[in-house]
Amino acid sequence: MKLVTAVIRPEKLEDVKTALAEAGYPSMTVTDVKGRGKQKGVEQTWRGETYRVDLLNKVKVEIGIIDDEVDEVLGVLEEAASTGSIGDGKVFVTPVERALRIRTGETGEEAL
Amino acid sequence: MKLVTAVIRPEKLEDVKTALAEAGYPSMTVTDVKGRGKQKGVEQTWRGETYRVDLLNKVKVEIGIIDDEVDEVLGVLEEAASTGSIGDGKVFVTPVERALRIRTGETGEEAL
Amino acid sequence: MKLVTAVIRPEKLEDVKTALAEAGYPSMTVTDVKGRGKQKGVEQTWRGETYRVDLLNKVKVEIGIIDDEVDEVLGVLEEAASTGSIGDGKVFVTPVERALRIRTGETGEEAL
Amino acid sequence: MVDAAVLTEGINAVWVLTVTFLIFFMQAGFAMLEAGNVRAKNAGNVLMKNMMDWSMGVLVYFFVGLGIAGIAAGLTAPGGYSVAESFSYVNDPGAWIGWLFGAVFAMTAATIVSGAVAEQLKFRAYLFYSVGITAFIYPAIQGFAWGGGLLSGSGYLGAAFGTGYLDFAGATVVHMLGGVAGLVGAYMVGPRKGRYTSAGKSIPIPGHSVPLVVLGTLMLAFGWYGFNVGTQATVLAVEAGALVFKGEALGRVAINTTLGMGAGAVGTTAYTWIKDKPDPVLTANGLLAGLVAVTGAVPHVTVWGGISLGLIAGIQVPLVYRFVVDKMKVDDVCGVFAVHGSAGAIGTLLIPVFAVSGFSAAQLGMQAAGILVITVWTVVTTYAVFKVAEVTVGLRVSDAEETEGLDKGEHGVSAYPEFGTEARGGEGL
Amino acid sequence: MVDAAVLTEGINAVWVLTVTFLIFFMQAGFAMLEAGNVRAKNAGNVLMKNMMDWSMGVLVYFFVGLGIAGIAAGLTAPGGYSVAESFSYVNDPGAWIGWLFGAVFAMTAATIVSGAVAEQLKFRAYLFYSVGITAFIYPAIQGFAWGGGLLSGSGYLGAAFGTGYLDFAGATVVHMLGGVAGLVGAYMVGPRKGRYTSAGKSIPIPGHSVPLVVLGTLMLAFGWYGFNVGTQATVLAVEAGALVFKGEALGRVAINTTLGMGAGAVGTTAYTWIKDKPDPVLTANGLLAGLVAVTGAVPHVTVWGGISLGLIAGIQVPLVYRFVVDKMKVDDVCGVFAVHGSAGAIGTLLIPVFAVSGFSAAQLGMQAAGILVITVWTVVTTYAVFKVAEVTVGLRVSDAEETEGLDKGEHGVSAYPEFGTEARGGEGL
Amino acid sequence: MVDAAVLTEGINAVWVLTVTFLIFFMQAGFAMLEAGNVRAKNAGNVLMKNMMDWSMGVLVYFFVGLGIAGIAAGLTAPGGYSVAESFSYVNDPGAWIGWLFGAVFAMTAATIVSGAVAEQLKFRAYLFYSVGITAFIYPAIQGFAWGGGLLSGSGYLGAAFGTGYLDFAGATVVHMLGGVAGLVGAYMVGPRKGRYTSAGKSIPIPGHSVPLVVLGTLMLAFGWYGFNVGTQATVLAVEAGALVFKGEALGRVAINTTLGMGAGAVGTTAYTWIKDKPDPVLTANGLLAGLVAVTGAVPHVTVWGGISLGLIAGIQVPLVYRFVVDKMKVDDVCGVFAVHGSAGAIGTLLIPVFAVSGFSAAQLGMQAAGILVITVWTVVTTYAVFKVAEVTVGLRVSDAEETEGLDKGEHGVSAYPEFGTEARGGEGL
Ligand SMILES: Nc1ncnc2c1ncn2[C@@H]1O[C@H](COP(=O)(O)OP(=O)(O)O)[C@@H](O)[C@H]1O
Ligand SMILES: Nc1ncnc2c1ncn2[C@@H]1O[C@H](COP(=O)(O)OP(=O)(O)O)[C@@H](O)[C@H]1O
Ligand SMILES: Nc1ncnc2c1ncn2[C@@H]1O[C@H](COP(=O)(O)OP(=O)(O)O)[C@@H](O)[C@H]1O
Repeated sequence: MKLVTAVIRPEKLEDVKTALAEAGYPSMTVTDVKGRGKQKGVEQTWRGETYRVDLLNKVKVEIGIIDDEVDEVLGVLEEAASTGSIGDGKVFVTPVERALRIRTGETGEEAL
Repeated sequence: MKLVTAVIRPEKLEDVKTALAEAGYPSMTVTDVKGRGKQKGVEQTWRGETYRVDLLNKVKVEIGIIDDEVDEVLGVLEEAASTGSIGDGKVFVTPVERALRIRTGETGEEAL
Repeated sequence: MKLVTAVIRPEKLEDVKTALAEAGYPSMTVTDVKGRGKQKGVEQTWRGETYRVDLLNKVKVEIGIIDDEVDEVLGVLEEAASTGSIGDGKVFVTPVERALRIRTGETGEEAL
Repeated sequence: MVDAAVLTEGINAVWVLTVTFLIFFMQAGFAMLEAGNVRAKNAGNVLMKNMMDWSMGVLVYFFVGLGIAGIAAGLTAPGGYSVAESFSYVNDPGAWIGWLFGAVFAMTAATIVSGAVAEQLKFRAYLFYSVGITAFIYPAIQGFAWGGGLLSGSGYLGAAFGTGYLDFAGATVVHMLGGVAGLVGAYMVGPRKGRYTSAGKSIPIPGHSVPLVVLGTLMLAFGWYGFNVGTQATVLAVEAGALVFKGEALGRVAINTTLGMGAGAVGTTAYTWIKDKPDPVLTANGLLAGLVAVTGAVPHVTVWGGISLGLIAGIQVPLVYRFVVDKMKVDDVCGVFAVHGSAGAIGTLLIPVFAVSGFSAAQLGMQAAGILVITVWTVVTTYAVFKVAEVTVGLRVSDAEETEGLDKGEHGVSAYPEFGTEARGGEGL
Repeated sequence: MVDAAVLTEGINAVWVLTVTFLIFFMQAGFAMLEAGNVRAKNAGNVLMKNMMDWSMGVLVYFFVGLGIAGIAAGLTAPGGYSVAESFSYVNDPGAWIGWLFGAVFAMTAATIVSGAVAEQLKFRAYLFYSVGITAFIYPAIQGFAWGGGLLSGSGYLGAAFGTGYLDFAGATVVHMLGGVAGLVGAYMVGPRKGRYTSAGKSIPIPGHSVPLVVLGTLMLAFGWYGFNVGTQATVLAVEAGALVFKGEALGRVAINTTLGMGAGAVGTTAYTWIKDKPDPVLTANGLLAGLVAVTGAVPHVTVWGGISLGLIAGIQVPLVYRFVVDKMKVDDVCGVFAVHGSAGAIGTLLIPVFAVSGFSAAQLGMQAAGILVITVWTVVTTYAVFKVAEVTVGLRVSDAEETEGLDKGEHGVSAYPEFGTEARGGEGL
Repeated sequence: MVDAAVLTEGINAVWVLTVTFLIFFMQAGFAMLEAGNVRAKNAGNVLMKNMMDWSMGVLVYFFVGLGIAGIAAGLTAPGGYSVAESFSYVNDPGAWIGWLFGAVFAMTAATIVSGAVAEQLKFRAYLFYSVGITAFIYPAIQGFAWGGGLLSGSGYLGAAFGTGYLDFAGATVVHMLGGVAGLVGAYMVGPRKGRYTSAGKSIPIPGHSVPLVVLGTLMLAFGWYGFNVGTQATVLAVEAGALVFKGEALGRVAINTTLGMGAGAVGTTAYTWIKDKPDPVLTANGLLAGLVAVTGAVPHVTVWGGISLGLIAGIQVPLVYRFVVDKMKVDDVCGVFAVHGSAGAIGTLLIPVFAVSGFSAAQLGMQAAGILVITVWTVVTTYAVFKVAEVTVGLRVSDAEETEGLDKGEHGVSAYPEFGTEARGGEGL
């Protein structure tokens, strides 16, 4: 099993949710995060003084899947989350050794 | 070492905290998240118009432990976080290769 | 590739950001979290009644890097995030099997 | 020709209308104060309760309330009553400014209750009680104290003591009544989940916004100037055919209101600081308790009296609040008993002690009797009304609904759709 | 010697100034109401719009607006006009209290519009329209209805019907005008992104704070007492040489304002509860709609009339709002058409039906005609002004800016720099 | 018989009380404005400061302040003083309306200071200063300018210039004094951590809520009508035995207040828009600066003067604010010097330039002299009082407490227990 962690633009969340659900991956966990990468932040003002906000709003989407599904999910993410402009985000795939569905006690791949 | 990541109901956090502490695992990191799985969201209204909130509030609890403790922690989580109704959440166990306690510089299992 | 996850004091974020950037690791994802470890919470009041807040504000910093960079990053974190007092936080290093830069479709180490 | 009677009517009407508007604004103050005192998941519900006790209340008070006041007065004083006369205001435009001035006091009493029972009382049970208090519970006391009934000099009880009950602007008639009703309501609906450990130790449940608490408090203080100074409704009068300006009376109510308020906040702050740290929520409560305490007393007491009442009221807030919570085990969400109930009782009882006209034992007796009457009446009627609500519509939302929040359960909304613990969706996170 | 005329002038001035200040406070109420109704990312923008329509508006109304009202009146009634006379207030200190009383009504009309077009209209297009409505669109109607112009008894249309148009404090002259202008504006700028699915189904976009919505609503209700009761500007009058107190007239406007407001909230709550759950945002809207509906009618109708108008207005809010959104496909962000537009029209049209003086068909005809004139005028001029804005500065912010929020795009700020969806930096997270 | 003197007393009292209540409401406005301008972690502290400067202040001003004003006046004008007479109001109910009217001005001066030193000044040091300003610093200036002292026509300095100092409602006596005191306080307590880089570059520290900033601003503007128009306390007067209506004077103060406010906001918006983007926080500040600038001038200047003063005040806000921050390196948290200090000085200095009565060099000299006296007095006494606080209780919270927030350190609370950066616990997340 794998955990796919995608950091995307907040305004792309709706598209990503839809695309994943259509591809058969409705389950996910979503977190508001802030980040920086190539994209270097924006300027904001307070009482006319400018300051740099160097951590931008992003959304982290985590999807627990079985090993065979990784390629498909990455494809969906790349397609749905991309704008082609700087700041589109990253995806990391990490191994999951065990999974558990709390309600039923199911473990392993059935738990996903 | 392992990182146990549990996505649970917000109202179960208190029980989970207590149960883990009693079982000897007081340390944890908690994040407000939203998620969907089998549970399909709820309806809300604004000025009488209905809309669907399809990401529900959940809480993510992360617990760094040594390998031998995984079974016990999973057992505690299953016990404390379960209501038997849809939406109880998931647990993922991922491998941790290194750990560091920032205050002391301890690494490895002592750091947990 | 590795994902370095550091849970630090909120007031240390600025130092950590600066130190990582100077060491060549500007990219990161940041999340507001709450946690407890050795540090046991604080007391607060509402209408004069005291209650215990046992989850303290922390900040989680995630940095995706290649394998060779782990030592350096851990060193920077230990240096920049430490105050020597209880509550300084933890770092966990987990393996990353695949990475993807959404904008370009680059995968692997180039994606970081 | 300038007729002095017409003239004073006109000027006093300008004044009464102006202060009536200020008193109305207290509805907004209570709404903000109570919203800040509850968790975000119940903020919409408490705001809804505040809007509806006013909106339903004015209709009820127009069709029933003020008439009941007249009947209650007539029943408890020699002379008797006439239903037709008691309700004559309904068709008499000349009585409508007065009706509105009465209505804003009635709605203040009603709206205090919502603060005590926020976060678990069913919306329909609240509305039911709200009708009860504006139709009947408050009007009866209004008639007893201010309408020439039981407690007035000519009422059966007042006559027995040889003096009428003194409560100028409603420290007990309005505020203590509301505070006691809130206490009874909070007792009956029971504490919020998690408010006490199984061992009975109290764990506070913080509200979600100190700024809203302070905003509501200061809005209330603003409206309170209308409440207290406005009750000195006579700016100019015609006495022995000559126009008389009531400047000293106005000055006294204005200064006692101001210094009582100040002393209330100072009292609470000083007490809590000696014990621990000065606390903004408690200080806000103390400021209001100071106002409540002098509300009945403003024209009757010296400035030293006004300051003393304020100080006492401020100091008793933390003490009485903890007594209610720890000893009585009643979960009074916004602390309305300490702020409106006990503060109103103490301030009104002590009027003879600080009176400009000197101490009078008979008056002290009458004050105690009056407070007793109002308390007993409020406890009994409130208990009865909530009991009826309990057996018909039920008092308390389900456990699941309480956990989830009344905003979702009762209204299907979220007070802060984008923030904090609330889920978002639809148009994006 | 006490000269009765001087005396009444003085007393009435105290009253008029007091209520003028209350009406000014409605600016704050609208600002909060609208801020609560939009997403956090657009809150700063809508607050800015609210501050600027007042600030620019008073300058425009001083140099242009009130003069245009005089000219508009003169043009549409026998007798003609004089530019010099129409603008004579500019140099006449004796006219300035009156000017200010006029200005707060004009700015109310103007500020309603911002609620309809929040979240996507460019700031400069809004300012442009704001100048248009305060310089010209509103003043013309003011002149027609209240300045002795077209709709008054002596105006061409009023003379034709043999009776003047009745709209006491501006249910249509101020509120419906603002509501219709908002509707036209919302139509022209188009719905917010995501407000409709590609299939045309509407998806609500929740605002960010119910407490701000309710705060704004109750602040408005407070100011409304100034608006309605204050328009009964004559407290004392000299009639046949004798001083006369206008207590009945004041009482009627005060009670109809109160009961209409209450009935509005009750109407909405009852209707929505029957359909589904009682909703705080809708109830707040209903309370305001009740106020709007009686605004034109307060001195003319019975209390039963006041209550009926409030109830009808409350019930129509959810119906009309959904009609606008679902059938007309206009994304009226704060629902200003249902609250100010249709409620104002209905309340004003029905005055003759509930009139104290009995029903008059001629009056009903005149009411319909007046509403028509105001509606057509507002639609045409608003369309024209927004059209000019469209071809010059453009109406709508870019897609990217709308996504990011107007606060960042138009003002470079974040309304809540530390909270929620906002990025922080600089001095730490 | 209607006695004209009694009559005018009565009517003027209604007016004065009404505006006094409005001015009191500015306390709520300042509380919200300042709370919005600080980070969430310090919001409870700044609200507490605002509640306490009022609550303690009224007690201090009653027992000490107003008496000191009388003595200060007597000391600086021929005729001398009497302590007994200066304090006679304490036992004179007929003087209490006047006392309250004085108190709300004193508390306004006091409360301005908290905005400059929010986020790092110790609570007890603030209370200490607050006593100083209400007991002594402000009363002395009040006596100099308005009590027949130094700056008045009969005072030593006024006599030297042959004319009294003109500051109608306190642009300098109240606002500039508060603004200068805030500047001195901010200088002494030092900048917040992180406000300047080690190289001395300024980094803004955004407050936590633009809606609270705008709410506070508009509440202040509402109260300001009381402040300015209310100071024209005479609605009716008896002149040569005849009743006279002061409508022109009232009209002038009302219109200059309105247009000055509008021009202030327009000035700031225009200037900042030319430079960059129009900014809601700056526009709110500009609106207030416009009000401050005309506060001393409203009855004395033409409408063109009122507009000009507002415009100048609005434009100088961003310039002076940046000068304070960048050149003087003083971290004036809410920008009170630019809004209250420099705006007040400019507006008052320029009165003779825009005077209805035409330019007078002597008056200009007197204005400059008065501003100088007030500034020097305020700087010296404020410095002294804060110095005493520094060596006794200390001025600044510890570094750790500043990082954690004053809410936790000073009060043990969290302003938003459920939101944002705050930890939750106890009853669940
Ligand atoms: N190496 C990394 N480790 C952790 N998070 C990262 C890393 N690189 C990027 N991110 C996350 O992805 C977001 C977008 O990254 P960015 O580099 O700006 O995108 P792109 O390179 O595709 O333009 C960042 O804001 C950050 O949250
Ligand atoms: N495959 C998954 N990947 C990531 N998160 C998941 C996954 N499945 C469930 N979750 C998380 O767990 C929460 C509860 O899941 P749900 O399926 O509704 O529970 P259950 O199946 O036990 O009723 C979801 O809201 C989501 O946050
Ligand atoms: N075993 C663990 N699993 C998950 N998170 C942990 C663990 N231990 C510590 N943390 C996180 O690190 C934070 C600081 O830990 P703490 O033990 O107080 O620091 P220290 O031991 O260095 O004083 C905690 O608040 C929690 O968020």
